Amino acid sequence: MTQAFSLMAVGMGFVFVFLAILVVVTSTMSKLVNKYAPKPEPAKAAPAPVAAAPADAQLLAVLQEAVNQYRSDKKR
Amino acid sequence: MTQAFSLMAVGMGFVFVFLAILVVVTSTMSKLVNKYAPKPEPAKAAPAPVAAAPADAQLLAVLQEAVNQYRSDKKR
Amino acid sequence: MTQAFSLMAVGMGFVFVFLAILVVVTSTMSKLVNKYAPKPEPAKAAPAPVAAAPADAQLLAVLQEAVNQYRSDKKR
Amino acid sequence: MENILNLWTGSGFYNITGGQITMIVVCLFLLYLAIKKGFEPLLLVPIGFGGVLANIPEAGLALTAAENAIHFHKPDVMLALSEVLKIPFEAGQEITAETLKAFKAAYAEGNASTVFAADQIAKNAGYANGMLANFYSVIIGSTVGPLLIFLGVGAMTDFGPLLANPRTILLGAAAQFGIFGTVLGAAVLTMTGVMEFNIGEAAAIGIIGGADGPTSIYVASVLAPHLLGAIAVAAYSYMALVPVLQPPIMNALTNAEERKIQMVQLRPVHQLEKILFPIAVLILVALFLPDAAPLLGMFCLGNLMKECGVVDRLSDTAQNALINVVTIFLGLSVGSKLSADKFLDVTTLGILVLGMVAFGVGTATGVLMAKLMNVFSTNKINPLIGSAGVSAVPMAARVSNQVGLQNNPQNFLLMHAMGPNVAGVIGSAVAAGVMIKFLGG
Amino acid sequence: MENILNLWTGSGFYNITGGQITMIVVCLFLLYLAIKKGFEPLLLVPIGFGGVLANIPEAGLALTAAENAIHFHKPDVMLALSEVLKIPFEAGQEITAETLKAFKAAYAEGNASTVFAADQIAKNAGYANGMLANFYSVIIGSTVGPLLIFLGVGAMTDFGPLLANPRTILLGAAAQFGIFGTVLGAAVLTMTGVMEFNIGEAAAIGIIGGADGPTSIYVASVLAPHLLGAIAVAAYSYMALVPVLQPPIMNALTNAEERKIQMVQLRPVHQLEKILFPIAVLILVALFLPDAAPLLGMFCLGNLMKECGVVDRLSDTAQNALINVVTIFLGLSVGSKLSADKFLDVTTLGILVLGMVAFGVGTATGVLMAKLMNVFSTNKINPLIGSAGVSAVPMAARVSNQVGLQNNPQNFLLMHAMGPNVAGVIGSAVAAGVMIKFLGG
Amino acid sequence: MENILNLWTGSGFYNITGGQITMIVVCLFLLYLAIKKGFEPLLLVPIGFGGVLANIPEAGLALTAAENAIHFHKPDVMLALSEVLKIPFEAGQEITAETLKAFKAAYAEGNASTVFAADQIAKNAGYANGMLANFYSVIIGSTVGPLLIFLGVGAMTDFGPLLANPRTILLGAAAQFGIFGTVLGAAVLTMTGVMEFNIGEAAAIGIIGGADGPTSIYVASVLAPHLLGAIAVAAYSYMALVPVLQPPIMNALTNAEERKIQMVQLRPVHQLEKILFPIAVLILVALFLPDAAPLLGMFCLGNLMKECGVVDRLSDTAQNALINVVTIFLGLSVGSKLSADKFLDVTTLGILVLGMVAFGVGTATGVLMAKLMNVFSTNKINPLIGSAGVSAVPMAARVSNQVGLQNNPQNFLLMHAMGPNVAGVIGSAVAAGVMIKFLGG
Ligand code: NA
Ligand code: NA
Ligand code: NA
Repeated sequence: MTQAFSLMAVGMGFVFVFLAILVVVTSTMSKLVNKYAPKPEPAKAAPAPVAAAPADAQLLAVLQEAVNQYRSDKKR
Repeated sequence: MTQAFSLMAVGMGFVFVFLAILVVVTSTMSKLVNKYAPKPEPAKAAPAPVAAAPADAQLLAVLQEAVNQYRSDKKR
Repeated sequence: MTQAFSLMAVGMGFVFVFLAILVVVTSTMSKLVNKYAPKPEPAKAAPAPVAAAPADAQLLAVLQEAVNQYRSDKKR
Repeated sequence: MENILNLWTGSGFYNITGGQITMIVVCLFLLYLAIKKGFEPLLLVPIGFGGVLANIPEAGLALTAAENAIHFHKPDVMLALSEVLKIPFEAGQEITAETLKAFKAAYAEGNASTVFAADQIAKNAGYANGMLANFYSVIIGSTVGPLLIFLGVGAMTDFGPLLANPRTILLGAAAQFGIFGTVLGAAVLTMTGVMEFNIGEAAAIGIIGGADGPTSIYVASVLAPHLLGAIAVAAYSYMALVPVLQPPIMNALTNAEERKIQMVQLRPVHQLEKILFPIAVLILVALFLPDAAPLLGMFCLGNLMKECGVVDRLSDTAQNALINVVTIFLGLSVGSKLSADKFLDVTTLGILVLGMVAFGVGTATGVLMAKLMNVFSTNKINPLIGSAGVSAVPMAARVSNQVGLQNNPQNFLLMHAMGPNVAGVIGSAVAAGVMIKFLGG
Repeated sequence: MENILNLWTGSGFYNITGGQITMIVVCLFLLYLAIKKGFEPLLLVPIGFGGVLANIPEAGLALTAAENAIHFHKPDVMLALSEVLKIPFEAGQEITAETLKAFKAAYAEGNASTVFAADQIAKNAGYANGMLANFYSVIIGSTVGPLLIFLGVGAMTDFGPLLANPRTILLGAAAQFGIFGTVLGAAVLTMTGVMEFNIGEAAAIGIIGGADGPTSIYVASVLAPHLLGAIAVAAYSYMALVPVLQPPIMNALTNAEERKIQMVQLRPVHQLEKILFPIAVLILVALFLPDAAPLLGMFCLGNLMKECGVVDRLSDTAQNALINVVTIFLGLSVGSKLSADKFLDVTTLGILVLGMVAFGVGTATGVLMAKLMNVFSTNKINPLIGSAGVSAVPMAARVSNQVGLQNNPQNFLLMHAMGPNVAGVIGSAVAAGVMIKFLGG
Repeated sequence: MENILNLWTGSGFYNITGGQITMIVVCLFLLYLAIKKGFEPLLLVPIGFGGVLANIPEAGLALTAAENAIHFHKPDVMLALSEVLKIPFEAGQEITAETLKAFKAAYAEGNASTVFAADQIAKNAGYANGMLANFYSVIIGSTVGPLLIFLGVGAMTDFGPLLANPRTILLGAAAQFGIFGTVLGAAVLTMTGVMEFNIGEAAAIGIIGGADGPTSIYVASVLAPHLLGAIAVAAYSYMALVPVLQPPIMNALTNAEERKIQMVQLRPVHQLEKILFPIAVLILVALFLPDAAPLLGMFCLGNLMKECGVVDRLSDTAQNALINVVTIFLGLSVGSKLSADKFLDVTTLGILVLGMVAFGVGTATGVLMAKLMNVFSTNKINPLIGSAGVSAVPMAARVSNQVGLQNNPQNFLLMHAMGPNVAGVIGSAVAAGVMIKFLGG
């Protein structure tokens, strides 16, 4: 019982201290990064507007099927 | 020789009995399933009619190539 | 030191002899193949002329995206 | 004729025990839950199937060579075994159920040399490790299985939401109270004499509250391998039951006002932050808790491979081929611990009850922590995301989102809940490290 | 100077034996068959290549540490080995070919402790296991290789046709007569003094008639590991030769009328049936033949993963990355048994002949069984699908289809033949279990 | 209270040494080079990360069970260890740093039996192998890791350019002079007393000049495992630095005229030539240098699988899932050798310097060989492709191409340089075989 209490106290304490330090470290790191690091590029130039026209939907189905076929061919 | 005969008799007998029981069990199971289980859905809605027009054939070739390229890019 | 010299002499000698034999064997093999083996087919019938029209470029982008989506779907 | 008799006396029909029948039914039920109800099927399908295999009579698939030898107890083999197991036994002595139990216990508690010697004797006599026993020793006994799952999970985890709002990490800390509270619960059960758990067993049971499968298996394999089957099944089952278990607790501890709190939109996160985060965690682990290094090390490596952008093919493999292969074997290995003699025990019931308590307590402390933080801060946190701190990624975060939507159809909490959700993974790995530090070795 | 001499006396040119040259040529011929003729290339390419590697003089790739030590027979190492191998040997004694043979035999027949001790002595003296010997011990010695192939094959098998017409399972039973008939054939050879096979060897040879690679390797590794190379090569070669071996037998045993029988179209099969089938097989195995549990257990797990629809990523991996990796190593491991001293033996010839007999007998009994069943039933079975009962999936089913089309261009038997075809896999795994039950351990 | 103290005295903060801090910084720098500068990231990310893990204080991830036991040196365990390690030690004797060093040395130099016994004692006392130590023993200790990398590399290699112009193979031979020249360099350092390398160590260092990662790891693991960390890091780093290291040497040894030489376009190569080539190499290896059989055997198998066209699924797996999995573990295993006590040594500096010399010499002899060949032939070779003979595929070939384009914008040397480039791989594997033949075993 004492053991369980002590494990709880130490364990929970340690988890909190560790994650609290992590909060501090992470926040500091983030601040430094956003201050000094070059701005990130606008996240990989929006990947080709898909599914614009209804025609595209059908195209995608065909595509999907082609990909499937290709994959199942590979497996044989 | 006796050993071989006895192995044959017992072995072949066992294989038959086992698979015969499997026939019975399978048949019973199938009957129960088809009696009580909800009807299966119409098997995955026919996957987009492929290769309808001749134009599609060319499209598929392009596709295939694109997929190939994609795959070989991945590998590099 | 002597050991190092001897290792160098024997090692370098061996590498050269081995690769020189490989040159001979390879050349002979190639000559025999090109003399007796049936002509290779014209290397997998040029894979569908890709990126011909500008329209195709867009198509390929769509394709690529479809493939990507397909792949990421797979992963989920 | 003798041959046919042999076939009959060696058959399952002739040898099956009530316990084995029960366990096969239980395992088929696990398969039902996995396939029909969608309970964590990636793990429960192989676990359930492995459990059936482990209970096939006479096949001994879950037994080591020595355990198989003891099961068939040929007199001369038993004599040889009695020497290395240091059990009084004479040639010609009758072999009773008691004798077998003593041999099994001596083997189970034997040190590395004893186990090696006993297995050699059994192999000399023609016995071999069962298939599942081999899988268990390679995948779980060596601890490599859970570590590789963690590698793959790391490669699938996005720390973006956590980085955008780092204080939600504390919710992931609070929810670990479920782990330690359960240790206390097990101690209470022991004190009151209801069941008996030593402190190592209590800790291994508590980790169920960590709501993280590989962590549970890792800790159980180190602190209480004999309970591993029940612990793993409980962990994965309750993770699947999160949508049932959590909402009542969440609703009970919050008022409608709190549940409607809308949170500030998350800021975009720089790629460099994502790269540095796993390295930061690794260094903190190195400095503060070396015992958590294997679990969190592999987790951070996976995440670094994902985020660094230059080893995509390794990251892909860690997320797919590698984690899938390991999952199959890990499930079968866990299943090997579902044999009747190990699972059908009153302690299993205790584990199931305590495990559920652990989940409940963790959920509650996560929610309460969020309320406590709101007392001190201006940027209010919706306490519904506190429950996600138990981990059970991404199920618990989805539950937070759902309950949120029930109270305010415009309030999407998913991304906010992902912060404490992944922090909960780190939190329970840290808790695992602390418990192994204290009780292991 | 001494160095150069050393290089020469250690070279392949100086040491190669006639047997090794023969075996290298045989293995190159296997590669030719695999690559040019399409003989089961997935297995025969690694097997053939492994066979070449195993016959590289002085490299000892297929030898364990102790076997390598015996090959180089330094006097002090031999002295140490003689003690654990219990061979009379004195310091300074001349080492003849006879001596080496005695050492090799004692090692090959030694029990687990002896082998362990001998290998330790060899490792102390600086010898190591050859690469292929390591692969063999990990992949085949542990039996995990064939089991994982079965897992993958299970995940690729569709039991739909079998479920739609379950009585075709009996065709898969009948075709296993090839297995047991061959055991009889081996016994006849032994009795007449032509060759000598003990019953375990006879059984291992018979399993070639099961027309199933992994089952053959599994059984051979348990009952007659020294014949494994020849058995595996025969099994895969004859599976590739099915289109040549079967049609004459099929035509001889049927008349044109029978070959034209059109079968009723197969009913659609419910997904639930497909899910329950592997579980049903597993439970039958558990009840009736625990010894078949490893093989059929993995097979059923693979199939359940495929059909249950909730663990597609595991099923995908079992069908691809995992089975491919195992195939490479399994092939190389089998190849390690193609070293000249193990393969160039008159028994190999016996194995090749008996294996072909087994295929022929199995084909015949499958066809005859179909004819027998037609006597008792109204819904006639085309006897051409009986030959598919030997397994050799899906080649044998395709042969049934082809021969059918030759007789009636509108008669597509492929799907009908898939039923007995996959039943043949179960049938030979059951036969394997029976033989291991009787003769193993 | 004692518990908290325990947590503190067991923490990294309390135990970390200056050496460990240094090594963690070095490893973070490797990660920086890999991620930011693109230095062979597939290997250097896991190596760097593994190096950090190996230097986590008290975690003992890179230590075996016995090494962990020695690290914690409980008196009774030390007493038991002293017996099998044959070190004078009495119960109650004070344990000094000297004592620990003696134990570690005795264990490191112990033979297989000693190591086994010591590890058993440690396991009996509750110690276990660290995670990285397990990876090292499975992946590198068994030599399987580098061999599987070679399998995958073989499956990715196109010998077309080499077959179209086979005499460029000789450039790949000449560039191996870097390897043996460095052995000489190490001998000079030893003779002059600057550093001390035995001949095995010198050879292992020389192989860096082979510019081939897996070959370096393979040779180092056989001839000088204690230097493996530094050698692997040097090999991969210099391979990444090829675009910086080679051009000055190439420009210094050639004049503008030579650099502008345009080469005849390569003839198309028959598929059959590509299939026969790996078989031809294999047979030459079998005849002339059995010791190179593992490395070149796996390489040729991979290439045959790629070219034969009938086992694409195996070739795919060898190039993807399998090589990726092995790369992760190989990197971590190499990282395990970056612990402070093994890496922070003046010899590491020597290795780095000699490694760079090896690269330089190899580049130079490759270029000079091309010039020599031009003296005797009419079809001139552009000497810039000589530098590609060091291997470092495909980086060195690209460098040849780049330098060529700088001198003649129409002169594409890439495909011409691929011939010596892949010949360099074979060349260094042959050199590895020679060195193992002479110095190993
Ligand atoms: Na958690
Ligand atoms: Na069969
Ligand atoms: Na090279």
